[in-house]
Amino acid sequence: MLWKRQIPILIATVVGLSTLFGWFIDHPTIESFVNDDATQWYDILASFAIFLGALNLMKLQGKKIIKQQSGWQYSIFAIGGFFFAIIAGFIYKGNDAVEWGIHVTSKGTLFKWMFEYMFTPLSATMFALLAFFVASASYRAFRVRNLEATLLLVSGIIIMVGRVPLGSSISSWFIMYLLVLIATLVVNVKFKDKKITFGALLGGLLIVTIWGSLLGWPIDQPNLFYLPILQDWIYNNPNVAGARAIMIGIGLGIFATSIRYILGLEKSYIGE
Amino acid sequence: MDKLFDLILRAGTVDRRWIFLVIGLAVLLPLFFPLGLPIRATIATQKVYDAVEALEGNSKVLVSFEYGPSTKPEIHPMTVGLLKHLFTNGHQVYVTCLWPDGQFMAEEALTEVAEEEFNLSYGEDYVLLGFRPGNEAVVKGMVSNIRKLYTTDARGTLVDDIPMMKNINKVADFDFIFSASAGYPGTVEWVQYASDPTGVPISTGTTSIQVNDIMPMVNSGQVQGILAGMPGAAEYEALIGSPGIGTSGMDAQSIAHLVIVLFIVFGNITYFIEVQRSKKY
Amino acid sequence: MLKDKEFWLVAGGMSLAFIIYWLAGTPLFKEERIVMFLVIVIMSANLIYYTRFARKGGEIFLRAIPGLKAVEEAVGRSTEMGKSVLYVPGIMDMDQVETVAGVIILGHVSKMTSRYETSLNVPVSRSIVMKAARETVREAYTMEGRPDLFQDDMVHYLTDDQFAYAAGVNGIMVREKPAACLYMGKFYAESLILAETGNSIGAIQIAGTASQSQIPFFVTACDYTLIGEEFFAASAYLSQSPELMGGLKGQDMMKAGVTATILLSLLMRILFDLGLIKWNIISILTVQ
Amino acid sequence: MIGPWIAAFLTLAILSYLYKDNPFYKVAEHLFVGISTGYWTSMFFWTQIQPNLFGRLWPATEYNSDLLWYKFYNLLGIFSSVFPDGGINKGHHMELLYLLPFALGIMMLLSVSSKLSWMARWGIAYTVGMAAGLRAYGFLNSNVLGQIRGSAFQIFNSDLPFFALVGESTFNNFIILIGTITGLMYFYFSREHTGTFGRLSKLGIYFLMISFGASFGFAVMGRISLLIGRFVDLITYSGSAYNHATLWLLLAMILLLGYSAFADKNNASKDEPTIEK
Repeated sequence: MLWKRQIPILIATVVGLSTLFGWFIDHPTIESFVNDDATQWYDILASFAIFLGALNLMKLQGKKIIKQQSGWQYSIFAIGGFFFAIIAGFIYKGNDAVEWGIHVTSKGTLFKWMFEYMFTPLSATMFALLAFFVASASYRAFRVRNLEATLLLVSGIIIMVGRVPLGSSISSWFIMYLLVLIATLVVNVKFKDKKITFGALLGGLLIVTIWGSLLGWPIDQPNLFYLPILQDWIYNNPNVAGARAIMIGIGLGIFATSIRYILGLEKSYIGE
Repeated sequence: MDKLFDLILRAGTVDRRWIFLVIGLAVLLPLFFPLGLPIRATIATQKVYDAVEALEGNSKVLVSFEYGPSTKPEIHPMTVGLLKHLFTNGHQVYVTCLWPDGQFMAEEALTEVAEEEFNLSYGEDYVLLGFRPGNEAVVKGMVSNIRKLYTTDARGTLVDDIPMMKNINKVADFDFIFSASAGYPGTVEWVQYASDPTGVPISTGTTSIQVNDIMPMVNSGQVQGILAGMPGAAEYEALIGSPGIGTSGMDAQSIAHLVIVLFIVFGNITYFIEVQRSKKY
Repeated sequence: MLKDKEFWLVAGGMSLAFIIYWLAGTPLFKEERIVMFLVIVIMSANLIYYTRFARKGGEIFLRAIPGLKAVEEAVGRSTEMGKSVLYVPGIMDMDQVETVAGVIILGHVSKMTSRYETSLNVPVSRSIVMKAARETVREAYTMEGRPDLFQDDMVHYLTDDQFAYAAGVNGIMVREKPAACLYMGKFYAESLILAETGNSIGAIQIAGTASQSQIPFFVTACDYTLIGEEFFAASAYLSQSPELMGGLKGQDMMKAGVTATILLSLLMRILFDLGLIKWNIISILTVQ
Repeated sequence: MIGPWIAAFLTLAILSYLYKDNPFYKVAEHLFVGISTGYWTSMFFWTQIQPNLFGRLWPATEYNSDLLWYKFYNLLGIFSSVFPDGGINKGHHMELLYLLPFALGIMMLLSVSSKLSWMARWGIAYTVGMAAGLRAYGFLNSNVLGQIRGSAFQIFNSDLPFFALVGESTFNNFIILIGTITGLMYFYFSREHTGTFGRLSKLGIYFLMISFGASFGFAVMGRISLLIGRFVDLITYSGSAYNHATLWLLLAMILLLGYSAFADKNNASKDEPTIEK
């Protein structure tokens, strides 16, 4: 039990305390441990661990093939792909001018070829799928259900349109006319009286038109209704406020959680 | 009227694959049939341009490539545009990479701009120092001593034999830093460990999603402006008067955004009708 | 946990040691970081105080978090439908506090699945997380008295690569059609790929993350989302152990302290700008 | 020449997922999982274990073939690619302290046997402890203290206008202040959100939502740019220099998928009894 329980908890506490208070100690060895070595050790540890993962993946995919579970044919591609990458990484460089070690980042090697024609298209396309998902998610989820959802929607749309060239071609007067229409719609729903609705519409249109002709319809005036400027304001103010609240919350959450780990109050990560 | 509403409702429950198709076309078609929408620079982009313009002739500029192929469409047009601007103004460019695949991106951009377009000589006008592993430790190392970290450049030449590396020993010897960043390690590390302590001005170009993280630093003046995603690149291309991939992508970008907004509006109309109907019954 | 007397002895001893160290001229101490040091000490002390307060039976009220109630419902629904529960502990390694929190919440979820005899599927993206998650799930099943239901392969490794992992999890979702998908940990761009696919198969989705840029996607695509700090509070809520809940109270006091500090520093700044005091609060808030 | 064909095929295969889960996607997905595991295994080995661990244990700068330590190294020389003659030259000095992470790494590997699975716990404990110590300080400093400082703005600053859409202004600063404080209130756990407190925390939620909307808008922008990039590549590969790879592959996939959809339809009508509603 000592090896399995007490020592791991001791390691977590000692390492945690020394990295936490190492920040305050003005001593080259401790400084370099906190700044570089601590994370470097972790990197090395993780590099060893990935072999475990690879083994686990091969075991599961191999089992699928042997037992001929449904879709086992595809597992051949997983295993084949893995061994291809291992060969390119450890056995066959494909370019003798390059030394082992830097072959993973150099031109003309098999590893680079694999990176360029297999790894890159796969990951870039997977990434690009997001363009489609982002569209379907916004279609489905951006509904004016309540004030919260409406704020999300409105600020999203203003940023989306205001950031691109299209947005800077939209006159602020167009936006004002649009607002008059929306306001009319709201008035209609609220009062359910055709006369009031019509009056509101007419009044709004008149005000905007007179105002516009007085100013000579400049595209970016009044700038409150010019999307590129409005998006900039939203972005730099209400957005910063919300983001800051979340940031502080996260900061406190991480701090409190970390202290719990260091003090050994929470130790289920090693199966307690 | 009810029939129209029915039709809209039916269209509202459409399979999401139709949405995918429309988005795909909205992006694809403008690439073949460009509209040429005018591009207007935002303040943040203008700041980057002004910062580069403010450099004296023959300045030494450090450009760091911290992105890979998956974010290439967003960042690559920026680095190409920036390199063009720097070479036009006659500055010397030093390229480093904090990401392993950043080196491939750097090779590509330098071949395109420095070799093919400007016909510059390697080692005198520009140098590719290459990738070193270690994330922020690399940045810290460069601040204290570049030569310890880089004994050779990416092409295997000894750094001591490179003419333009004379008098370059640490980050403070540069006049300007530009970080083309798609995540960690990236702009934040350059600001924290290089620009803030040494006072060398820094500008950045990032993916759209990262703008949120960097913007506070731009506001506080730690970073001289920011190129935000592909639109940022297009604005920069417009400022230097050399339209490239960024500009040609902007029509597709605008149309796609418009289509998404239309989808949202349409979705809300169906929602509105549904709510009204459920109230009636 | 120490008894009261021992606790005060230890605390007093440490304070005394620090005072002596301070009087000795603080050798090797980075004095420019003293503000951070004091903040850490005060905040930790506050956490410890409330933890002890709760342990001694102090009453602590906690508001309901809808997303957490939904976790049990989601597991229950999977049981009714005879389908599995998919748990994704993020794509980062154990060196991120979010991942550790995700693994701990997995412990609670796996207790529920063992009770309901529902199958659990945990694909992971890092080998160390695989090891830790496996130990946690094994322990949970053992504690619930169902070690027979536990299999090593419940927690399995896919790949370290972000998008390959997303592709793999996508495949699992569309082929196994889990009834509940839980995403708890640190996420990046793949968040929406997962959440949209989960939505397309009609699963109940509950997400929890502190990755600021990904919260909006989860909010729009999932049924419930634990936002930022709520996510870290989740393990305390689920465990129902008084110590951890006391910690939450401590966290709230820290938030109150932060709010007070913001207001106070505003006031100090006004006084400074008006020339009424000579000392600028900003000077101590600037930490290297 | 085969490279662009493979790239175009894999791109289309992943995109075909948008239509539905299909054999092309399954092939690409499994291949991706396999290749990426191998890719990162190699990458980690050559950028971490070899240079940063072995490079510190047996650095070339302190090479001395008489030392027992390097004699042992020479034995490892049968793997000459990893352990080249004369020590490893990665710019490190000898740091035997790195035997500790080496040992933790070996224990991690040994834990594959179920009897020794507890051995992984040491490495896990190290990782968690290190993360907790480093992050507790980092987040408290930048997320909490840094943001408090950002909120303590100057109210009496004669340079600032009271209201301005572009740039800083007193009004904007107040918006940020109110948003931050009410936003924080939303995260209070030990208080019921009712009454004035509830109303304030509700205001906080509104700020959070605006922030989420803004992030979402930016994300849309970034994701669309990436799709543009993918399409530009596909268009390149459809050129005559690549034998119109994209077009041929697209045609072949559409035919195959169309055929399988057609076959599915026929099967379905045979197997399932008709249900009238």
